[in-house]
Amino acid sequence: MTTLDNSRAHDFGGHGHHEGSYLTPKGGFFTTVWDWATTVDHKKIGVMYLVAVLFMFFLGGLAALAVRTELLDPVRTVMVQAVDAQGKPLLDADGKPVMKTEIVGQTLARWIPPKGGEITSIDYGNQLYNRAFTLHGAIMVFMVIIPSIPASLGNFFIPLMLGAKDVAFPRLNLLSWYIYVTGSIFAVSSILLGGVDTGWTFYTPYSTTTDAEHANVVLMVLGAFILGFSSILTGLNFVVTVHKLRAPGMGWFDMPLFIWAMYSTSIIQVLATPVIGITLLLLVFERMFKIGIFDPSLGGDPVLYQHFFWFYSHPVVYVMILPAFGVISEIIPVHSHKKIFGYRAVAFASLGVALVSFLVWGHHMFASSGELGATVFSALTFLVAIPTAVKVFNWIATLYKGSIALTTPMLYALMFLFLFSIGGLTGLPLGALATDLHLHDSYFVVAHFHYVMMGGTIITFVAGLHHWWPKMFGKMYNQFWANVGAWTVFVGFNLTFFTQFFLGTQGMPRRYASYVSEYQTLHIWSTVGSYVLLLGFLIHLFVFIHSLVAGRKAPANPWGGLTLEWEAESPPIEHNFAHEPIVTHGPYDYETTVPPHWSAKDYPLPHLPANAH
Amino acid sequence: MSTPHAAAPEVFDELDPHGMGAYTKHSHHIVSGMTLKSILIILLAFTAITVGAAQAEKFIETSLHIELPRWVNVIVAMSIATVKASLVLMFFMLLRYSNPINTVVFLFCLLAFALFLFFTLLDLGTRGMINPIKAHQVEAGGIGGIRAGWRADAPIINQAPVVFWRERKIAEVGIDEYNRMKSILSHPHEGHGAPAVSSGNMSINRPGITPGLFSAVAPAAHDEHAPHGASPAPHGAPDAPAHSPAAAPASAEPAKH
Amino acid sequence: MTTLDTRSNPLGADVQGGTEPLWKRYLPGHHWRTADEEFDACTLGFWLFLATEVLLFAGLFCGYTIMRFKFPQAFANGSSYLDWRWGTLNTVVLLLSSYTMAASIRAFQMDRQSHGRRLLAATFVFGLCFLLIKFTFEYTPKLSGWFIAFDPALSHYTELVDNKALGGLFHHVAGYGGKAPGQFFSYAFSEDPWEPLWWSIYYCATGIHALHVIIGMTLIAWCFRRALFFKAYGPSHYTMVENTGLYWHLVDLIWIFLFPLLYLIH
Amino acid sequence: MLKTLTNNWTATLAESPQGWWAPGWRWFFQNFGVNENAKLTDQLYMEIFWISVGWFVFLMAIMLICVVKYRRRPGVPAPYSPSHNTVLELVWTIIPCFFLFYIFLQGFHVYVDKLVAPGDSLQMTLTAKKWDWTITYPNGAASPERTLIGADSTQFGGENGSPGSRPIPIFYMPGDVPIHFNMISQDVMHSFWVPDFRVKFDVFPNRYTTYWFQAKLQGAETNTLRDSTGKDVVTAQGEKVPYIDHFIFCAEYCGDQHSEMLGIIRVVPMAYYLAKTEEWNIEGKTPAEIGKLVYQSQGCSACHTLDGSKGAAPTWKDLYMSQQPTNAGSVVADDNYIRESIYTPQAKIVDGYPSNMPVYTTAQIDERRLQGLFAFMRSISKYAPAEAAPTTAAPATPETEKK
Repeated sequence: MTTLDNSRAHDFGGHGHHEGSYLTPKGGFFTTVWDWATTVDHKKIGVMYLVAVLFMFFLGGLAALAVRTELLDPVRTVMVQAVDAQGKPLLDADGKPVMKTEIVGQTLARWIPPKGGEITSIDYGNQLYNRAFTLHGAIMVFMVIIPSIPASLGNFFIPLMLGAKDVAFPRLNLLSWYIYVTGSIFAVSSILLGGVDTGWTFYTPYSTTTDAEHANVVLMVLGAFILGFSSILTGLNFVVTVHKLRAPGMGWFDMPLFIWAMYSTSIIQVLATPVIGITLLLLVFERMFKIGIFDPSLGGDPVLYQHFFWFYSHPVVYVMILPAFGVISEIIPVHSHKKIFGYRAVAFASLGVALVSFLVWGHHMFASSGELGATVFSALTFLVAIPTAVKVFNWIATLYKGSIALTTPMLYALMFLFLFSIGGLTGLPLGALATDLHLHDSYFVVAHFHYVMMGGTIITFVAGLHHWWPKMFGKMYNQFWANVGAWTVFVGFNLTFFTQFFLGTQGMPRRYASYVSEYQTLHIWSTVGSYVLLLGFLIHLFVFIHSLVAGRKAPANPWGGLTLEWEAESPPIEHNFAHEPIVTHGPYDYETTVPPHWSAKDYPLPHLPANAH
Repeated sequence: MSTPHAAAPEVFDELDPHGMGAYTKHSHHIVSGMTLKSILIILLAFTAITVGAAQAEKFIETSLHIELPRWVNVIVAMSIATVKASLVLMFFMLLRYSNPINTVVFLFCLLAFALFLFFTLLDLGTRGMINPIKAHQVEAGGIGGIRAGWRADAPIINQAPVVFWRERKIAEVGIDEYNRMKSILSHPHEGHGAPAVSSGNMSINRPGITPGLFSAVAPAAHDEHAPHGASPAPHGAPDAPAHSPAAAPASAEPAKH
Repeated sequence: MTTLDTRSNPLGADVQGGTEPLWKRYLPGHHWRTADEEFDACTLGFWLFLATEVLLFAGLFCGYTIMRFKFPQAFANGSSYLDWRWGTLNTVVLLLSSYTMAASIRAFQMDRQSHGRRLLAATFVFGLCFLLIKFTFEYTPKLSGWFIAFDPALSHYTELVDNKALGGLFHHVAGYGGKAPGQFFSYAFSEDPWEPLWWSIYYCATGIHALHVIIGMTLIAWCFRRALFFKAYGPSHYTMVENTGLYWHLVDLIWIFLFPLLYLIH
Repeated sequence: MLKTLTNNWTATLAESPQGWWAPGWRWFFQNFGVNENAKLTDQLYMEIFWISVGWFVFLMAIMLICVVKYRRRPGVPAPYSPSHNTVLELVWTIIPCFFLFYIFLQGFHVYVDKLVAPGDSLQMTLTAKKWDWTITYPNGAASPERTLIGADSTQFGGENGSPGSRPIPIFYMPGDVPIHFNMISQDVMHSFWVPDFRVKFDVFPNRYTTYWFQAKLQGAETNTLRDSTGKDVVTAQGEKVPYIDHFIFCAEYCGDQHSEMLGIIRVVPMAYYLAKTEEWNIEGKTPAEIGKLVYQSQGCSACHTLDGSKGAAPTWKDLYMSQQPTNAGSVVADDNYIRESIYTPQAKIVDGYPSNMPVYTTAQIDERRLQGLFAFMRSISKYAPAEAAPTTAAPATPETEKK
């Protein structure tokens, strides 16, 4: 196991060996707030990111519920008999009853009524719906999923797992948090000014012409632009940290797989995000000055915008999912006390996914691209399946002959395998050209990417949160209620999104405020599922709050992990480790190593066959 | 919270079997002054060469009337620029002397750029493989709503700005004065000659829908496959490439494939 | 970019620390083992940042390629309004500034403080020249038709000068202005309907490049100030001036490609 | 609710046209492939589906078995097992490649079929605009027929039909004949999707895209066409008209009424189709009849009502020659003003209405159709001269001259 060799390691803490946890307040309320606001400690910044991301998740979730609620009932105009003030039917000159139209449905419009109070056209309700789904998409993509695991868990645990005191550029790290907040404020202010109805993809020429007299779209686009900087700086920071700040003795293949995944993620962030930067900048110019690069009336090409957009936004799909792979690669070995199967395959699969992610963006455009482009992109798209499948096989093989504890994180990891397998396999008909031309922009796509983005990333984010919660806050949580929450989320999730596969194959287009009534049954099931999902997340929220308020103190290594963060105290001290850790075993050597802070009595080592290596 | 600590003890190199600090010794390379000066002179020379090459090409085309392929200009200019950029990268930006990982970073960024350009061109450049109509930029496609100028209250024109402003100028100063101004404004070093504009050839471009799309119910010449005797498809493709305005007048000529 | 430099307050240190130049008293961040490792990490981080800058311009280059592919004539026409002589002069100015920047780093590496500062100042002045040429001789006449009196191009248009301002310092040429991007375009003598697109690309590319020149000059000014007041850079610590140099060279690098693409096509 | 579920999904297990391996058919697709390509697409989908189910069940079974069999027992260590096996890893890397390659090839094969129209296709033009489709038939006619889903549609939804907020166009298409559209958009991007044909292609404002299909009529399960009173439509030969309806959806988000941008492809026999298109041909019609056809077929009816009720745009009842307050002062709605409102609609906006009238070009509404519109509007306006003389153009008033 890791040795803490006082005689050889240099004085890592710098001063005093008795510093408190990073959570210890530095004084009164204002001093503490100021301390947090100006901190360069990666742990505090990670926690600040966590809070910010969870707040945005709440906002985006509200928008999602609004979307689902609106879809309970298809909007329709019905003819009804007009009545006078006394409720008597109005008759025309011929004595026939006067008919008038009435709009049925449009829940959102009833919640947020228009200025006059009466809903006179379907446009108003549709506009609300369009704003709700744009809000949901933009917030969830740019402000929740992209920064969720990297910026919160990554910030907190990358230095800890590497045995470093901090990330490479701590002040840049703080700056990127402030940039994130600034970008989010831009986005939220665009909502307060009336919302944006472009969809999160901002496709031109719709996005350059809608709401022409308002600044909302520009604000939202600038918000996404600014958030890009945050993403770039975080990625840059992590790449340098991984290169330069590994603990003594930690070679590239001694790194935990979470680090590998974060490293791949960061490479994508650095290489892809600038392109969305210039794209969104050109979009802002387009809106403000009509420069015409994406505007067909001046000779520009809207499909060029799609290429620009997806060159970033497809790789960013892997920015979202790769960290999840990393978290799963941590949780499964730790909770089954088993060395990960095929360490190098998993590590290289991360890099492989990062590389291939730059080759396949065109599969978002099969309905709009040319024949050759579509064919080449379709062929390349199937390449993504290989490293991803390899990872899933490796995780399942890791379970073989393990010692599996169904803790909340592990339960979530298994759920991830279930959901992500569905998400991945439903990608196949979307990658195949013929079926995609049917399924493109339908609810099938919606279901597919929710299985990957939410079933993959958000579920894993919650899993990682449960996995590292004791380390982050030094408190245990109620496992029973956490498991109840997990199952509720699982049921709600599948109810919400599995139905949407059928909606999609049957022909329900996405981004429809209303629909033909044949689809209503499945929509109702889906909406009910989303409420169950809400319930599940509320349970988790209460479990976490209960844990913070009344949870029992967490041991330093509750699950028996071998990676370096489990060497630290729970919660870690300000400089992470009292002494610089020196790595003498691999991150998953469960056959040969007693986990730190565990006694050999509690953790009998298995008998090794002679040919084991 | 920063605290000074003793300089790193040598023992760390021992503890670092993977050679993390191995290349720090390369970091502080001082380039010789002679090298810097030589590189500067070479760069200036290449600048002269690239300008000279462009002038030579122009001379060949305008004076000798030899039509060079369009790519010659680009290839020559880009090759020289690449050489210049490599020199700057290697010697001014010290890639030659610094940690090789920096070079790797830069190469990966170039790779991403190359992929971006390649696939975008691959798609946008090969639209017409099956049906040639899909390859064309619609002559005057668009969503309308272009204003004449930047003011919010400027009138909306359903024309290309180029045409609108030309017509307006002619209306303002008259065609003779327009042609006189044009001949002065296009002075010799600015390449293209200035063909006089005749007042009859003005409306070349209307945003909106392609002329000929609906109006041209051409005679049933090329549509013998139609299963019934109806007149043929009014799918007049703008046959002329959009970038040659002279070849694409507004009058709806019957489209020919 | 705070992480590029020392953490300590230079002013305070100077007051307390006596006459020792700042670079000798520099200590690496608490999480670094040695100053060399920190320097190496900063350089790597900055190269990653430069990669993002290159890819930012990649979007513009890609847009340029597609549009030139689609509308070669508009680009040829548009480019013919640019004077290659100003472009060449600006290229030379930027190359010279790159040289002075590299030489300045060399001077600081050898602890030749005043020499290094002079070269930094020269770089700044070259950057200023670049911007002045760009704005005075290129942007302003094309956008508004106002020429500065000693602009050699003015001699071609003497017939059309219809207005003078500031005691004859500026001359207005009728019909010359209006070569603006997209909807701003109002030049009446264009020959290709897609010429506004060329100007969009031109102004986006050179404008964003000019923005980078301004950012680079700000960094250089900051380095100069620190070098002047605190002697912040010397043989063992010159991270910030090194990275500012990298940034400046990148600005040069982008221009090396922009120049032939914009000025030398026909 | 279950009733609506089963209403249109008449397929049963025994009827599954794809054979025993497509038992859940009606859950996946509302109806059977209506042509060869749709069948191939469905077949590919079902192949991928079963491949996926196979892998999924296999993986989940292993996972569950492991979770149960190797659950943690206190004091018992996880037994040793090798942590990598090159042969196994190579095998599970390579085997999926075969599946993936097969799926790609099949997808490509069927895709080419969707792209390449037969040479003898019937050529039509499809125009998309916010939020309407227009299809121009080979003889220049456009379909004026529209239906309010839910009000009088026999096939869709009955009382529950929706969106139904405004009438959607019906396009009569001959069955069993390949039909080829050149598609173009007038404003933003749209996407033409007929789920029953299993194809969608985007419609751009700056370049043409194409779409082709061949809808089956002979041998398919058809309905019989009825008029609005519920009586069977009979042709000149006294035959009833069989038809099949297919929904058109816009699949590319395009704004407020994106979800109302629907249409119906009504597949009818060739003879009936020819009769219909001849009926809508403007040749041999009076100006007012032409105007009415234009009103119905060019999407005017989406916003302009004829009965005086307030729509998204001024009603045409009593509009002609009336005084209209606009943002450019009060104007008389004479020929000049109407012409301007059609070709440059943003010039003057009537107070109280949004500026969302699409731009029409002389190519879409030529002079003849324009005169027809004047005549039609004149016929429903009380301000029009009683004799309704077919003048060519009213003299320009000072107000209309002002821009």
